Amino acid sequence: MADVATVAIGVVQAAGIVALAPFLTGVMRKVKARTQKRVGASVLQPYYDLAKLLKKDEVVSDQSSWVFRAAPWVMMVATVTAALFVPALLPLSPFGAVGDVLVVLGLFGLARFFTMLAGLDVASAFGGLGTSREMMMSALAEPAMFMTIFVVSLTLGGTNLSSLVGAAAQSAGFVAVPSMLFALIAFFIVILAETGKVPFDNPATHLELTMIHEAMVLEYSGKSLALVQWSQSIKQLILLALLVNLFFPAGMPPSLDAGWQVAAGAGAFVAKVALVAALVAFVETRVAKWRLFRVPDLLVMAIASSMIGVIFYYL
Amino acid sequence: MTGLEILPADILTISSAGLLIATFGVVVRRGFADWLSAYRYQTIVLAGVTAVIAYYTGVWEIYVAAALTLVIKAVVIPRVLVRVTRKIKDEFKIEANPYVGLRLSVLISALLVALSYALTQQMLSSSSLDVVAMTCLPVSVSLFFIGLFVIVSRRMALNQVVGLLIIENGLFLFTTALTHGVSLVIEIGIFADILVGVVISAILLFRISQTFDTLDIGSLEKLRDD
Amino acid sequence: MIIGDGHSVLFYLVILAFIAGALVPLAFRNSRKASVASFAPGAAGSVLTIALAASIAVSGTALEMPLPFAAAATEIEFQFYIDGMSAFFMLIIGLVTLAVSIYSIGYSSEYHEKRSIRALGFLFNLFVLSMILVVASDNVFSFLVFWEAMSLASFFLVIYEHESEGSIRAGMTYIVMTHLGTAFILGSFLAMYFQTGSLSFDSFRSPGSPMPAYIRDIVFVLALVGFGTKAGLVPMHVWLPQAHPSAPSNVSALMSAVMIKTAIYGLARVTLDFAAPSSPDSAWWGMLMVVAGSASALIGVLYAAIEKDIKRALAFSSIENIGIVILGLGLSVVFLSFGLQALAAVALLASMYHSLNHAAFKSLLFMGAGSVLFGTHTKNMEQLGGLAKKMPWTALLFLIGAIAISGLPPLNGFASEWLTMQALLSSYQVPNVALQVSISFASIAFALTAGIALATFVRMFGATFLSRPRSKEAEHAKEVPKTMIAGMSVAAGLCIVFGILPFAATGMIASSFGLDESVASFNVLTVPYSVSGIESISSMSMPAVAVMMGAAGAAIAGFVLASGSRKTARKIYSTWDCGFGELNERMEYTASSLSQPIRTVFRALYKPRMTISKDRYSDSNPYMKKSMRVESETKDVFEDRLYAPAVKTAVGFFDRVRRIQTGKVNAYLLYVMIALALLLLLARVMP
Amino acid sequence: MTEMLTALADAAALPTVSSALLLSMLLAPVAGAVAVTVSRKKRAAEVATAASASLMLVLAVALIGAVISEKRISAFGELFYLDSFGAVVLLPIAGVGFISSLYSISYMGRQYEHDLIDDRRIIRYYQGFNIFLLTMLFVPVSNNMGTMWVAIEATTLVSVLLIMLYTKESAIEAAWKYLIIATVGLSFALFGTVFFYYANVTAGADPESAMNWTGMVANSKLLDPNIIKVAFVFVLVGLGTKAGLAPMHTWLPDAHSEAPTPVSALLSGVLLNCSIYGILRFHIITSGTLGAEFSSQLLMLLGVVSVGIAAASIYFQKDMKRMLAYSSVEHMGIVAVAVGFGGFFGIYGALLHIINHAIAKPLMFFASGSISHKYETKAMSEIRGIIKSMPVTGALFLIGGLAIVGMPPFNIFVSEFLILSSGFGSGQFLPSALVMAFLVVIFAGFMRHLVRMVFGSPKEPGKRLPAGMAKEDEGRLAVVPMVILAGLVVVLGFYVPQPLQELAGDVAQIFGQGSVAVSPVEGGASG
Repeated sequence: MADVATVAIGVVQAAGIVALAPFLTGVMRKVKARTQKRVGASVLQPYYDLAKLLKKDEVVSDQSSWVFRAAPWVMMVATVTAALFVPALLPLSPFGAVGDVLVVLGLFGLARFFTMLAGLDVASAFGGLGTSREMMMSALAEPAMFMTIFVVSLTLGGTNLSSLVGAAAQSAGFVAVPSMLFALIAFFIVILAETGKVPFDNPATHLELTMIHEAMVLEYSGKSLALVQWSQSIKQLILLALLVNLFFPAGMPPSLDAGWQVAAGAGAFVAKVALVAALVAFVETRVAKWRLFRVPDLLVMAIASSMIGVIFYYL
Repeated sequence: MTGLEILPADILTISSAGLLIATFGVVVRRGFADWLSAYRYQTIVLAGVTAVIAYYTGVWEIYVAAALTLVIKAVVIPRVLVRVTRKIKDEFKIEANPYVGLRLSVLISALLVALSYALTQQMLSSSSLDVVAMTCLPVSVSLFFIGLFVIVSRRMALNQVVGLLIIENGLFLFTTALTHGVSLVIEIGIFADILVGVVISAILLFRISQTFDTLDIGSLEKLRDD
Repeated sequence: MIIGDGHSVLFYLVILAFIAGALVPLAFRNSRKASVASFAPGAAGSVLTIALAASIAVSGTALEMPLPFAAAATEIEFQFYIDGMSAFFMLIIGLVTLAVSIYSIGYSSEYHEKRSIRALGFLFNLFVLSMILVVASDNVFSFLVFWEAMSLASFFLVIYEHESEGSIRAGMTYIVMTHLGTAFILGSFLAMYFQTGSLSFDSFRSPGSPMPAYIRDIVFVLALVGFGTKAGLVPMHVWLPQAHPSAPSNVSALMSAVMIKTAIYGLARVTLDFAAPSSPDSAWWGMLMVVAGSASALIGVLYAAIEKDIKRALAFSSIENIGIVILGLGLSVVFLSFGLQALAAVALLASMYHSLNHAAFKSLLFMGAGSVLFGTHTKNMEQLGGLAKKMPWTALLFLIGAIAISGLPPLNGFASEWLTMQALLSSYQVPNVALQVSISFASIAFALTAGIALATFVRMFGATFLSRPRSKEAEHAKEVPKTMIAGMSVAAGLCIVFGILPFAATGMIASSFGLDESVASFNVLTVPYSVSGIESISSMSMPAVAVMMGAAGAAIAGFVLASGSRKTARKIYSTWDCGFGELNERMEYTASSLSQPIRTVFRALYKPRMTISKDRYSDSNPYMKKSMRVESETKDVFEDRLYAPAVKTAVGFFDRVRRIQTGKVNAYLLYVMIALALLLLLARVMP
Repeated sequence: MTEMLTALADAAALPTVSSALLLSMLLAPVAGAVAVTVSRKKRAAEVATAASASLMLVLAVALIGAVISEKRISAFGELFYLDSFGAVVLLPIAGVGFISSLYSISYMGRQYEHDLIDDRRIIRYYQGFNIFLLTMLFVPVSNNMGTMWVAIEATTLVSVLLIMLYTKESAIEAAWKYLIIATVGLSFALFGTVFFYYANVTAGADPESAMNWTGMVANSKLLDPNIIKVAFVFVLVGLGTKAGLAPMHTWLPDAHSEAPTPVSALLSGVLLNCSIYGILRFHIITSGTLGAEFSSQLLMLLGVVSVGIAAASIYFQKDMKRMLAYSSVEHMGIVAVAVGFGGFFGIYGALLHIINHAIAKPLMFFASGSISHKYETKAMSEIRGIIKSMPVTGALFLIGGLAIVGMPPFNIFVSEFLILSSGFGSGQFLPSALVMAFLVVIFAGFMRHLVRMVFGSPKEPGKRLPAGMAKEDEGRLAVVPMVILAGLVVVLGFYVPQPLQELAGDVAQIFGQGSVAVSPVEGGASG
């Protein structure tokens, strides 16, 4: 279906996402530290962490089964595969016809499925706690995400990410349709939820009161932990890339004919993503972690918001 | 059907009245023996009426029917009833506490008579009826109704049997008056049925009195759904 | 095109095989022999069924099979006609039965010397046979005969363990509900009969004069209620979570995976074949199905999410999946009403594909649950745990089923849910704002369902197979016999094949339902879009996704291995216990605690009640407790709010009616007279 | 089967032969009764009854064969007359009579062993049994409506005697209620019959033969509609009382449940048909006079009420035999409704239903007789796990019960299907829907009793069960009749034999005489 060049472009773009992901995590941490009046670690710190973890021995719980050992691999495979379908640096994904935005969501679901199982497998109360909370969160985040996509698909046409982003690129800088505005609000909330940010989750602490994601992967170490963290970063980048490319197509090259335009577009993308990441980090410092059973309210708000988007679209 | 034109309506009217009086006799009394004699009287009058009808219609079968009526209903059946109930205690034979009081019963019976006249007028006015029918039909329907009323309103099993017999008489009169006799085979069949029915009910009455130590059907209410 | 003899022979062979499976075991007193004698012919018969159905479905032909004699009169006879639609459902039956028959050989050893295997084999085979004949039937009479025979056989299987009051009660609920449903179905068919004057399906398909709208509406509503009852559509679903778990697990698998599909068959037959919608006036049918379907999906999964009994949870999940199927069917009807043929094809494809997939993974999961029951003798998730180590094969196969049913790539559940989502998204083409908005609300329900389904199966797999065993039974569990593994593997294989190679399913569905094959071109699922000037094509290729996942896995493995400069070791050590000391199974999250947040969020539906009783050391000090006991329960709002009051009212009415039997002979005579008087009055009034 | 029947029919082709057949069929039970009376021995009485009943069955089948080929048979002038409608009613009388005579041997034998009845009563039982059969045989072969009435009244009297066989309080109570109510009801019927006769005479018929059904039907167009209206209502209520149509059914559950079980089977399976048969004969005449509408509507009304009241009573029933009795009320209601619906399917369905009910209900009664012997109770709450304590009887009871509630693949489903088809097909939506709803309630009520009795554990604590109850069925003589009936239940669920289909087609023609709507479109079965 595709010649070698397009395949190569797709693979390179995905590799770019995979490679860039820890950097984005670093940026967010840095911004967060700065807004909290700390110096913070280098933006490259996540790379150092990964490199270190990959070389370390692992400790595995004697209670765990093969599910626990397989889970990080599944997470990583799922997120990396998802990266193949997402237009990031370029306004297209050569594999758009193979996997659309729903496939990306499905792959995230697969990753989450195994994360949750891994949390249960080690027979620790922490794991169960994290899983149980994640069950609730994901159950609500899923419809919010889907409804957002519903609006986006209606407005920009279809679920093929390549053509969605392509359609967005035709607009001037910012998709200024009322329906998209509501979708944007919803999408932003969903991103906070999906990437485990305050007010949903606080990955920085290891307190049972606040943990969700961290509780599930608490038992991981060594290579496995590296894979878990990396896949988490990739997921974060993919979501932000979608946000940026679908809602703020500014600077995106209208066509791929001119090399400089493409390069500029890629640059713009990195800048935009970094900016949004900074925004997310900033939000994280401005709000407090919400009580667990208030979190659904926020997600329901996201659903409602995208629903309003749908209605706006139809009216 | 010859001769009907010259039939003096009086004879029929008077005998019909006699029938009704006998029937009322059943309604107002309490004791079984009184009932039985009222019934016997009623049946004799009925046989007379039948004979009159036979005379005027000239159908010989009706004579036979009249004779049968006299023999079976006025003689045999009362005998049978007396005989089988001889062993039943006397206190069982008295309608002490009917569902409908006696005075009210008379009133209702009167109403039923009126109703039968009204109904027969209504029902049969359109068709051509001879004098016999015109006179006897309302009476027969009254007998029918009063018999039903007796069965429904009384609690002595014996009296229900008598009620049945009154209905039977009403039916007989009805049949004879309306049709001037159906075929004899059927008549005999009907008589046989009645006779056997009375015998069977007498046996049953005896069993009831033996088993339940009463003839009050108020005590026969064990078989029900609740 | 109607095909001939070879297929008829095959059809007779199918019938013979199952009859042999029913009767031959009756000759064996030995349980082991009896089980082989009944399930081996069952497996053979299902292979024949698959062959027959697949050849008809793929070739797009039809097989007509009148029996040589009339049962009672013309049209009161057994008459069979297998077209693509029948063949497709027959294929589902065949595939699942093959897996389940193999599985049953091992599974029935659970009952050896305790219960009659002969009865099990007899009923099992008759059950399957009646399902096959239901979908093959071509007139009202034979449809109903086999439909009720199917209900009856399954009813006896539900009360197979008949000493327990619970299973008798479940069976009663089931048979009464299903009989009520049959009454509606009969009403629906006979309404068509009223119109056409013939009981053959052929006349319904092409009536002499077109059916008037009101008849069609009646037909549809009755069919929806009737088949919906059998399918477990909310709110007629209450029997399903009682009955399916009560049956032996192999039968549960058949009931959940296949039997409720016969109801889908009936519904599809009526809505697409007999009374196919052709004008926007019928759009409300589809909308009703969309609403009922999405409500079922959501409510089913919400109850599945909190259920402790693993088989009951699976039964609730069947309600969910049937909801998704009916949602798809409803969308297809909506689209058809507006003449959107291509979209209708997509929705129908989604619906039927999901039927097929659900058959594969639900049978797998029920068989898995049966294996768990076989190994531990409990189906209460609270008492399970840690089975992944004791029963690794069962765990692996169950996990495949769980992934598939959660709608995750690369397995089959994802593919059909993808199509369903596409159908939902395509509702923008419906030229009616009210419908558009309603469908988008249904989309929320659908997405919520998908989210909760994921949670449900994480919990189910996790609580059953992972962490520590929570009871002695779970601790001493052993792997199940090979035949059971083999049976489950067949179903798991189907999950994988239909996932990775969708064309295996979609191509066949397209040919058997006469759909345009472009919606299901070779392994790429496509749906065209055309929104306000933007033309695009949404597409997805499961094989490619699978290949990419494999490639990504290889790349990652290569990278990780290459990046580690030295060989790393893996140390086995106990789980981190916060320095507390030995962790034990009482400290872990149980199935109930896992679902507690969901229970809290959706408390409006569950009406949870919690009783906490404390035993204190002394009354003066409330803080020192000897022990605490927490009991929580949830209610089924449908049973409490809908069925209980309705049954109570009806029963109260009948109770008053029957009391006319007072025992008083005088009263009885009075009735006779009143009846006479009333009838005379009536006679006067009547012309 | 068909060939055999045709052969028989050929033999009976000569009018004299068929009237001889008819007469000898009537004489068979007479001979039985005489033999019983003469012998005064239990064993001899059993053999004589079984022999006479089997003779009766053979002759009846031959006679029916003759009817199939000749359409109608009359004997002794016009006194006896048997057409295909009568044949359909005759078949269950002979069949169930025979099967019951077999079952009696086992059942009454056991009663005798348990000292529930003595020698004298056994003899009286067999006398009564034979005479009961005789009186019932008279009903379908009478041409004269008066004779028919006499026969029906006679059945009441004989059956009262049979119920009175026991000296139990309940039996006497039931017999009394039965006698009084049935007699009152039948007096209504006679009233109505005389009306019909009168109408026929006034329409110019010869008084000698004006009571004959054949004449009435031939004359039906000329009868006075006003009289016929009233007359039909009287007949309907009167014979309806005997046929167990609600609300005149009140005696039925008492009488049917208190009778000796073989007699219960005859009462429910056969006697009710005779009364329904009478009503339908008048229905045909009435339809001729007034058009089908009038009497059909009334039949439908009573039928629906019967099914409804039976539904309510079955749901709450505690006593096994009473439940079966109410189920008879239901089925008679269904037959009435079916005829009310009319059409080929309606009439055919009604006839088939009469036959099917006559097969399934005796099966149920027989099984319940064996069961209550075993468990020594009729209270359903105390009976559990029949399938374990008496495997064969349990299975047969289950088959019968499923058939009774109209489950396929058993026979009653076929007739109920026909009936509902005719109801919906003729556009009678309300009554059809009501019947269907009530049938679901009956299903629920019946099944909840049936399933609990058949399944479960017989050793449940607190449940009465004779200690050391062996896992065995009653003797062969009890089981064989049930197996025969169950076999028929299953076979007729799949296939209605050709002769029966032919009979049904002929009967539809007979109903057609009275201009009961018989749609030609559907009438394809008679060939």
